[in-house]
Amino acid sequence: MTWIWNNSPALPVVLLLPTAIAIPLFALIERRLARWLALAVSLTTVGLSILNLVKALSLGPIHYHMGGWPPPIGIEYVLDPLSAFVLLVINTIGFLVLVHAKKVVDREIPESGKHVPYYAVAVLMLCGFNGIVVTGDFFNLYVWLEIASLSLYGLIAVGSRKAPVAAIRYLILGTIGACFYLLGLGFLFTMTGTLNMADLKAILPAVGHEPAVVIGLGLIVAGMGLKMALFPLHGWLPDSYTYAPSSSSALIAPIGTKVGAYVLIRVLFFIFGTAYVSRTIPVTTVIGWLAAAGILYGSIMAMAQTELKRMLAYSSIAQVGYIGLGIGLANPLGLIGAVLHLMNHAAMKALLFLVAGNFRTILGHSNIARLDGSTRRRMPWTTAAFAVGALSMIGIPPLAGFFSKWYLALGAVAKKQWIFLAVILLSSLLNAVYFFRVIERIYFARAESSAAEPRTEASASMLVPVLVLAAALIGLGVLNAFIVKGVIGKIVTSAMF
Amino acid sequence: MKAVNYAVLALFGAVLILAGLSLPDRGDPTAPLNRDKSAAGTPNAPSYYIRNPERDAATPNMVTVILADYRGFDTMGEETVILTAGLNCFLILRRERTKEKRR
Amino acid sequence: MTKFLLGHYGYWFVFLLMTLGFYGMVVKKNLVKKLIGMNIFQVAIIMFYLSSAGKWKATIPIVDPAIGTAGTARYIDPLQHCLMLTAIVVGVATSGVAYALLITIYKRFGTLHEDELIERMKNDLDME
Amino acid sequence: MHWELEVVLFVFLVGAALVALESRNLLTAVVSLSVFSFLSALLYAAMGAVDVGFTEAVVGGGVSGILFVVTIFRTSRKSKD
Amino acid sequence: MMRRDDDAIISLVSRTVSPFIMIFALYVIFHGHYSPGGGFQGGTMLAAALILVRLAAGSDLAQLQFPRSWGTPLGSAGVLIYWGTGFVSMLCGGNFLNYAFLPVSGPPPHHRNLGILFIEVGVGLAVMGILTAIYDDLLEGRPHD
Repeated sequence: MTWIWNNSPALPVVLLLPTAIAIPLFALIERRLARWLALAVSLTTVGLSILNLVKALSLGPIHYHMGGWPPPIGIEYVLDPLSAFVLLVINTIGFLVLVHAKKVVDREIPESGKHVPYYAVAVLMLCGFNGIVVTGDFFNLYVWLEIASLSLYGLIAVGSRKAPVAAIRYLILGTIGACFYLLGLGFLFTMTGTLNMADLKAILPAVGHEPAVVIGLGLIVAGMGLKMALFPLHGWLPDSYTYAPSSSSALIAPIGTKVGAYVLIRVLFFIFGTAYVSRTIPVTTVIGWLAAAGILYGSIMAMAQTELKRMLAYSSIAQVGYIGLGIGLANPLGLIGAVLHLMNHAAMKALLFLVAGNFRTILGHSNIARLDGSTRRRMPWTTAAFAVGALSMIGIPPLAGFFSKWYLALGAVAKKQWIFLAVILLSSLLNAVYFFRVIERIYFARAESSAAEPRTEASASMLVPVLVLAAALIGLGVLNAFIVKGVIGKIVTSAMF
Repeated sequence: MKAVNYAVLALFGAVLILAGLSLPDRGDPTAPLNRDKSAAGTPNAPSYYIRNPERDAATPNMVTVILADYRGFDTMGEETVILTAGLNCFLILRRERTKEKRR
Repeated sequence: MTKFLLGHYGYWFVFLLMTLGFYGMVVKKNLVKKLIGMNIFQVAIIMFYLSSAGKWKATIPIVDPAIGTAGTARYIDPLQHCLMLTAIVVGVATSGVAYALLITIYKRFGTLHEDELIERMKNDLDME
Repeated sequence: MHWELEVVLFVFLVGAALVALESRNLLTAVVSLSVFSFLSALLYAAMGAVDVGFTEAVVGGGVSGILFVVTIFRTSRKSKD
Repeated sequence: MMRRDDDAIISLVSRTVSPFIMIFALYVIFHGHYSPGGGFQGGTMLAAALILVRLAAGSDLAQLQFPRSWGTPLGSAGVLIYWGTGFVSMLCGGNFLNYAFLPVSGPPPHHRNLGILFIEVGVGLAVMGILTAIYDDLLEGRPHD
């Protein structure tokens, strides 16, 4: 027990990696073991992240030295409230999606020989994201970022016929992003001589005025903007989400973009400090305006789509914009909004993409125009969960989505940014328009065939994660004050305001 | 569209040149990289790496020691990257051989 | 002036190569050309790190008993070398996945030119 | 570090990169990319990074080039730009 | 590759050179402590030697030397060696990858020296296996069959 307690910061990564290797090897014995291994390890990481969150909240930041070398010399893992919180969000969503994945993978990946490496790559992706979140070293972050991105390309590419094209476009843009990150890191490293985050933070005041440092920060922000699909850099997102298998989209949409947002928050508010990024050089202002433009663009484009998954993809651009907006406000309320929305959007988008996966598996399509009352009668639980998710996206009060928007709006008021406030309100309206279009078709459109169709609800493995997420949206909304005070409040106080 | 691309390219080049002007001279032993202590007074990692590999690991090749010991976790990540690439090629390209034979 | 030129000429060449690679990635329409640009970009970044690591009148980072390890000015910084070894591997891995994707795309659509690819994707009947 | 050697190699590198990017025949482009990698390996060695130079020579000039050529053979050899 | 003409000289030279490349690769891996080189370079050279035979003699004949199905398992084994070295030191009370806690005799620098050797071997295996596997995967499903 004490062994687990001592090594808990490193254990998620350390356990995920050999499982990814073991999956193909054990699958030689029994094919079905692959999925069970993936489930077991991701459940373990959920447990470990809960332990880590408790530890980080009660003991303060925990430093774990890899190889026993102290920070400027070796690599350290840092668990502070922010990283522990994001770790828990990522692992929980990953576990729920993996539970759901079985039927979707069976249906949407035709060659059965690919199921085993699919699970292995999915576990590797989780491993990469865990590494990004916990590491306290810039170069180590780059390595895990590459692992996660490479796995994402593969997960997208096994989808429909057009998926490889989307994947290679993502690969090229993603590599540009990674190269920007590495180049910006090179500038920072040449100016300061350290790769450790805490060390860099201590050295920055001495060299912060140099153009090379400013441009290094700009390049890192641009690279991470590409990874999180901030507005003008979102080109890869719609196609990737649409053509990927539904389980991949449900993994990427909630987790992939959020990690980019996490790195931005970490770099801007925890290393460079708010005063530097909002007054010395106006990085956050630029991010805020781009995010506002992205919210409007994503919402308007989402209204024009007829395919559920593509609509959700454009909606993702808008929702990532909310996080960007919270970063752009650069005040405590805005940061609360951004971190809260990071969690809420992860849950909402996972739920909606899983529902899209259910539609595809049971109905064989996810075209909005072909959904109607018979869909509701055939799949009552799935459609109910969809309604909960959609209402939460719009921001109906008791549901989780309302509260992050509420804090963002409060932040905009505190900063006297009336345009941002207007953007938040307007986009809620647009959200309502495009989600009510779907809800209207499901609940109020008359079925084309009046014959009573048998109820063909999705099987338990597909239904339970959806229902859990729907319940979580309600629960997160109700417990919102508790989460904000207990967890996010500590995150905000540890940021440099 | 083409004009936008070239504009991005020009912007990128200009930004790089601007940054390059303020970089320290190459090969200067007093550059921030090469000092014993950083501006904040913390020990500077490269000079530690030069001084101590023989004492710590009985190995004269500094790069090997950094690669495998001081920053060994990076290298494990690197191996994982290669493994990911291999599994991805497996996932994308490989077809099942047993099935083909049966056909 | 001479000191500045001698201390910075490497950076200008490296930035030129970087811009060339970036040009290949954003302007060229053929996917293979984009990958070539990507390779050049990555090599240029590696060169950037290595040029910042060098020291005049210093030797390679392997402990030489004749010099000893007291003076750090006699050895080139080993840290960047180690980082760049990792970066090279990452580059190879990325290219490997990209090659696999290229082959799949060519098998399905018969072209690697981006405009033609978009055209053929539009005409593709698979509506998913 | 010897700046005379480095300048010569840099000039060759820019030339190889231009050929790789502008050639219409993709095989030429890929071979030129291998040349680029090999020259850069020489440059790394000239900068004192022997380990990196070694790796780049083996990877960039060897295996990566072979994989790229295989890809070219499996796809098409002509390019429009 | 595509259509292949059997050329005696190419076949002879590649078959003769390949073992020497392998020997040199092993030297590079095991001598990485004292000279430039190490697991990654050596592993890539091993892969290059295997790919050379595949290029010259054809993929089907080269199966006799290194079967296609070995690539990924060997690569996984390499990564497992690396991870195992770290994990054993973790089990013996140190942090992950802290070779000073490896259960071998001698003073700590000696432990670290040995730990570095283990992981270099792991890296070499991993790189060799996986690069060869990538080459085989790229050639899988040739256009003419």
